[in-house]
Amino acid sequence: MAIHVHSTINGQAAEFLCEPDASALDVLRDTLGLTGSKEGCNSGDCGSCSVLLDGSLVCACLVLGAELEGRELLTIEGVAAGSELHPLQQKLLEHNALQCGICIPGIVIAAKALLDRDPSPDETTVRFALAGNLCRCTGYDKIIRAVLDAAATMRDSAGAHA
Amino acid sequence: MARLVLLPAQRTHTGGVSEVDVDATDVRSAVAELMKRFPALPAAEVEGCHVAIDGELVMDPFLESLAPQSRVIFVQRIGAG
Amino acid sequence: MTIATHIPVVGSRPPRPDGADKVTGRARYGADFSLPGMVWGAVLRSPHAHARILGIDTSAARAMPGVLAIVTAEDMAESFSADVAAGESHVDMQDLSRNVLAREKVLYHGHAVAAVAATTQRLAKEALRAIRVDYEELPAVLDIDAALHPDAPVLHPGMFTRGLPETPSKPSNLASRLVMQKGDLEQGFAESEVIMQRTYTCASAHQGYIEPHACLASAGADGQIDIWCCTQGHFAVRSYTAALLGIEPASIRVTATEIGGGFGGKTTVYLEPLAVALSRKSGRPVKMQMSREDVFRATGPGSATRITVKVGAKRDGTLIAMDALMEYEAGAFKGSPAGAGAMTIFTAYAAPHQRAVALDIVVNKPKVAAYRAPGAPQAAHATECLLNELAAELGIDPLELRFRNATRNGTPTVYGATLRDIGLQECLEAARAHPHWSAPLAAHQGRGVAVGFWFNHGAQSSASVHLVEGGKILLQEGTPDIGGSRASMALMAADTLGIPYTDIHPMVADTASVGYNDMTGGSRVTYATGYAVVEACRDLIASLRARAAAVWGVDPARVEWKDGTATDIEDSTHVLGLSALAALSGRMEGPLSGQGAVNLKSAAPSFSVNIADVEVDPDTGASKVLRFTAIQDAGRAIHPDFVEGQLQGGAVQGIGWALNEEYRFDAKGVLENPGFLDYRMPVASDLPMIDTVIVEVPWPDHPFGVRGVGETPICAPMAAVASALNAAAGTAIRDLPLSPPRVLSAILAKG
Amino acid sequence: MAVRAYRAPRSIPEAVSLLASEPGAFALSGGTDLLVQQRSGARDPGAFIDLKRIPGMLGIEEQAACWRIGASTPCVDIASHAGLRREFPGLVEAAGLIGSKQVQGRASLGGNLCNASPAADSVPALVVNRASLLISGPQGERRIAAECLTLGPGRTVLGSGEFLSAVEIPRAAVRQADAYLRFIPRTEMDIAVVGAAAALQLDAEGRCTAARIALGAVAPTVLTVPEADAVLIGTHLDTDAVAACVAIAQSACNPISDRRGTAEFRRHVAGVLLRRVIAIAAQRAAQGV
Repeated sequence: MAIHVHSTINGQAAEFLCEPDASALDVLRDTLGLTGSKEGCNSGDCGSCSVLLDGSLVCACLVLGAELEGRELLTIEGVAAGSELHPLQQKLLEHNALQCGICIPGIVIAAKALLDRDPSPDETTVRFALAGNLCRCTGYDKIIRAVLDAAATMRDSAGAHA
Repeated sequence: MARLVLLPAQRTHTGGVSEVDVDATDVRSAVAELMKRFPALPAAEVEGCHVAIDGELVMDPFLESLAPQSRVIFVQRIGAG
Repeated sequence: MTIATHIPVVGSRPPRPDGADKVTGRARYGADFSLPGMVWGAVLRSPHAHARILGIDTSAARAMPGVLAIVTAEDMAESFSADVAAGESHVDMQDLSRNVLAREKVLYHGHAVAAVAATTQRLAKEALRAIRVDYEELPAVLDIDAALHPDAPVLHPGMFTRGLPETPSKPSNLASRLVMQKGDLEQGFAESEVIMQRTYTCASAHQGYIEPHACLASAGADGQIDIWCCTQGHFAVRSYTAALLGIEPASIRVTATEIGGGFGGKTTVYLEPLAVALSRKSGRPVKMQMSREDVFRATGPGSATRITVKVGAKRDGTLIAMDALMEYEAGAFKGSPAGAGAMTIFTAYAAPHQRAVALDIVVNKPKVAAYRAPGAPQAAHATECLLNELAAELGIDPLELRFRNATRNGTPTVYGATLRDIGLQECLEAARAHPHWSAPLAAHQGRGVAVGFWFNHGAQSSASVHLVEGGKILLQEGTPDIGGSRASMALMAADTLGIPYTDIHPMVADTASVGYNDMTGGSRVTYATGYAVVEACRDLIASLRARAAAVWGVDPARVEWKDGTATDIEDSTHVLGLSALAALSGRMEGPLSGQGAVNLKSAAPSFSVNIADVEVDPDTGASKVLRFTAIQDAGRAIHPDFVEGQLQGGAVQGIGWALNEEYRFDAKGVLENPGFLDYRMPVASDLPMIDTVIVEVPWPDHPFGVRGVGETPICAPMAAVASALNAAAGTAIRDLPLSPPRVLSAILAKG
Repeated sequence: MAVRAYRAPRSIPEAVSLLASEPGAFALSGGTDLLVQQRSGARDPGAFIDLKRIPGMLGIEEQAACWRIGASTPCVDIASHAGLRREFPGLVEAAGLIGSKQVQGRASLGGNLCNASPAADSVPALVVNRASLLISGPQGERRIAAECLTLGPGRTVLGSGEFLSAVEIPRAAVRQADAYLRFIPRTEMDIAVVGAAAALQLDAEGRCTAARIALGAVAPTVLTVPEADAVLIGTHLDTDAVAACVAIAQSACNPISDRRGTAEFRRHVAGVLLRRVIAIAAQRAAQGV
């Protein structure tokens, strides 16, 4: 039987019905039309559906829609402030760190989760923080550089505002 | 006379003949001459091929001209990813 | 043709035009499209690797409420005219039809048998369980030796080996035998002072694109059909779907969605004909998407191979004779890239006596699909590893061995063509000059070097440019952008028109909105589609000059197009820019556009040199790539970031194939690792940065000197990594992948 | 069976009652194994009973005699807990090895234990630290040793209506320390091919006074080898003593060959990892960690 769920998605109240075994990813993509989170595996192994659940990095495919009751979710659609890109998004663009781009929504979210708690990661830290996000096109090189560059930019801008 | 060098799959239908001299000024007429010479040779074994004309690889040849001493080597199509 | 000398825009690294959509989640990929009234399709797959289909009973499924349509092989077209020549590939429609839906037999575990459309995904899957299929199980043929055994079960009773002196009297699993030869092999080996022969194997590896296949099809009552799908070739989807279902191609409009990786694996069709058939039957738009498991079980991996190479050389390292027997698994239907492998295996070397024998072998596994330089990485693994073994045997530096034997312009290849304008020497020199080559190594570390080669492709592309009010350019092309090609197209257009990059708005148009284009494959997009874009821009410039001449009342020969502006060489007061000319359209001959259409029958061959450093833990067999340098001739790097990206991505795919990736089947032919957990592609923490060196030896037949770059990068890494690992571990493992258990047992075996 | 219900009880009695009454009820913690198994058909739940809204299921509590970790606490919280890391660095590292960062945002000790995989990363580390498990059920609460939970792959001693509510780890003594290592083909994202944990206590002279080792993925359940522990006691963990310990442990291994590794490989690497974890734990203990 369908379950009635109230949650907050990208800062907006969201209400939906879902089956007991529907994943949060199913709800986002098929019910709410938020297709920025991608299904690459449906088993938590590729990271393309990475979202922040109450600030914690998870795969939307491994969360039930029903579990979102009363919770806050941030998806890729909620990362940029209007037309102003997040520094991570900006740096991924500047480094041309994406080829097909399907992994990028998940990379942005996972990297954001990292920089939210560690503003000065080294290369190894970034690599392990993104180990749950498969990219088949880039060999990760430019993605890692973009994340390190974004971290530096965010530190500079935080310093400038301090 | 241009010389045609056949692929193994083509030789199956030419009684083992591997090289054929034809009087032709372009690939189309050379192939027509070849087919006339060997009626058992299926068109699909010829028309799907690339060729190397005097060393220059030409994909999907048709009207490319041949010199009197040209050497035309049939080349298997290449799949690509 | 002259190469442009003053190139202000090409060679710069601006962000891609479609980038913002891709970092914000707005870009729409294959599974991101929906339509009002849409229903869901699902596929019933074979539980057996080899079985005869005795009957399919769909009545119970059909009777379920919410089930709208079911299709089986009976719904496919009955017969096919001939092979459909679709650009670089040549497809047997009988086989393709049977791969999309099994007819007489199922030929691999996961082979599609029927498809259902229902109002929900859940219902569609339930309906699959209600379909009864009667199978007569047959013994499965699961490897090369089993397939070639004289008493082997035969997959295709109508398949007789091609390429033998006489057509055999009995069918077999050997689809074809191809022999290519130059020189006199016997004489070559007789002249050799050292002869070495080794056998190398590679496991089957999947392309591993992160986006599963997905499509949406909608058939109208008037027979018009729309398809949205993630594909490397939407024109090929049109051709194949039309042929398989007996529909006029012109009635089908295919939109290539953004594509989440392909690497060759999205050059064919799996779901699209099923979705169209279901939509025609149900009268509803039908959406289908594969699970990751479906992708692994039922879409093409690259071939598993066994390659025996024999080389003869002088003691000074001069190669005299090279011979290879190349056995490639095709999967369930003929068409492995054995031939292409044979055409690449010795191409980098000038040895006068060469032979390559290629066998295309069917087995009860998924039909292989193109995978990035199909057939070449396995071939390079064999030759390059053997040359490294030979170098060690002769006490010659392995790079020096390559210098001594590298092919040069004018040297004939084993397949009959003669190479010209190649950059192999330049790549080797870049390797020797690179600090990586001379960097010190510690204990348990080793270094490997290898050369890669791929032909690249040309073929058909068309493009249009339209001048938009305001003076900006809309650029329509028709090769799906899989790695940033819209940026390269915009750069070449901007350069040709003499306007800023950001004034070009490129798009990948659907099959009804731009002229025919062959697929995104064969590393042909920047080369051939780029050429078409340049032609389209030149066409537009001709119109612009004519308009300006008419406005000024002068001879068009006086009008020059420079820096995005028409100028009169005899009157400097005469100046008309794009925006002014656009504004005049309505009072002159109408809209301004340019068309470009090309069929490039040749392409620029490209070479690479890779250097890898690997460290091995001798206690566990674990290995780690410490450093990797990819050097490649790109002809001319239109957008160097994306060229580097190709080199880096190809390197890492090769590293994965070398170290951990493999298809593992059980004794019944069931894939044991159909997921990313156990099909182990490299993750970010497995890797170092991938250094790149772009060598630029321009290809004279392209306006910018472009060579394709996408495929060559995967050719050399497996050999470089394997040689490095064997050097580090003191082993001689010739089978890929070099997984830790295999490495450890080799270490323990040597004591 | 289709999943017909999702329930999120707010109390232990409510959860016990739902687990006992809902047909095919499965306790849901992080779901990182259960949801994947449900989709592949490996498990067939009729209802999900989500335990995470029950007070006490989430959180790490430092008590006088033990650390209490709510069974549904996500591994990311364990892996980043400074106090726990000081006392049980091996356990914390094990929790930080389970899957990706995304998976660690959901996966819990309760799930890792109750999934009953022989390869579970946290289990050897819990076992060497003599963790006990609090099980809630229709008869109230009972307590078992961590190594007593599983009967074999996918099977536990939990009865109808029972679920794991908390893990308690006795406080570490002075000069007691643990270590955990696993072998995987990549650096992340794999299931352990072999896992090895050790907990050691040294006296002021560096003599081993207490030792416990445990191995994962070399037997149907986590493998403890008291005879191997015993040969370390009273020694200075010299090469011979460790070699004797490793030899005994290796001969107790009963691994299988599968897609992740061969039996011979597992047995060999179990010895390698065991040597390494003993060295790491000894060094930590000597430093008074």
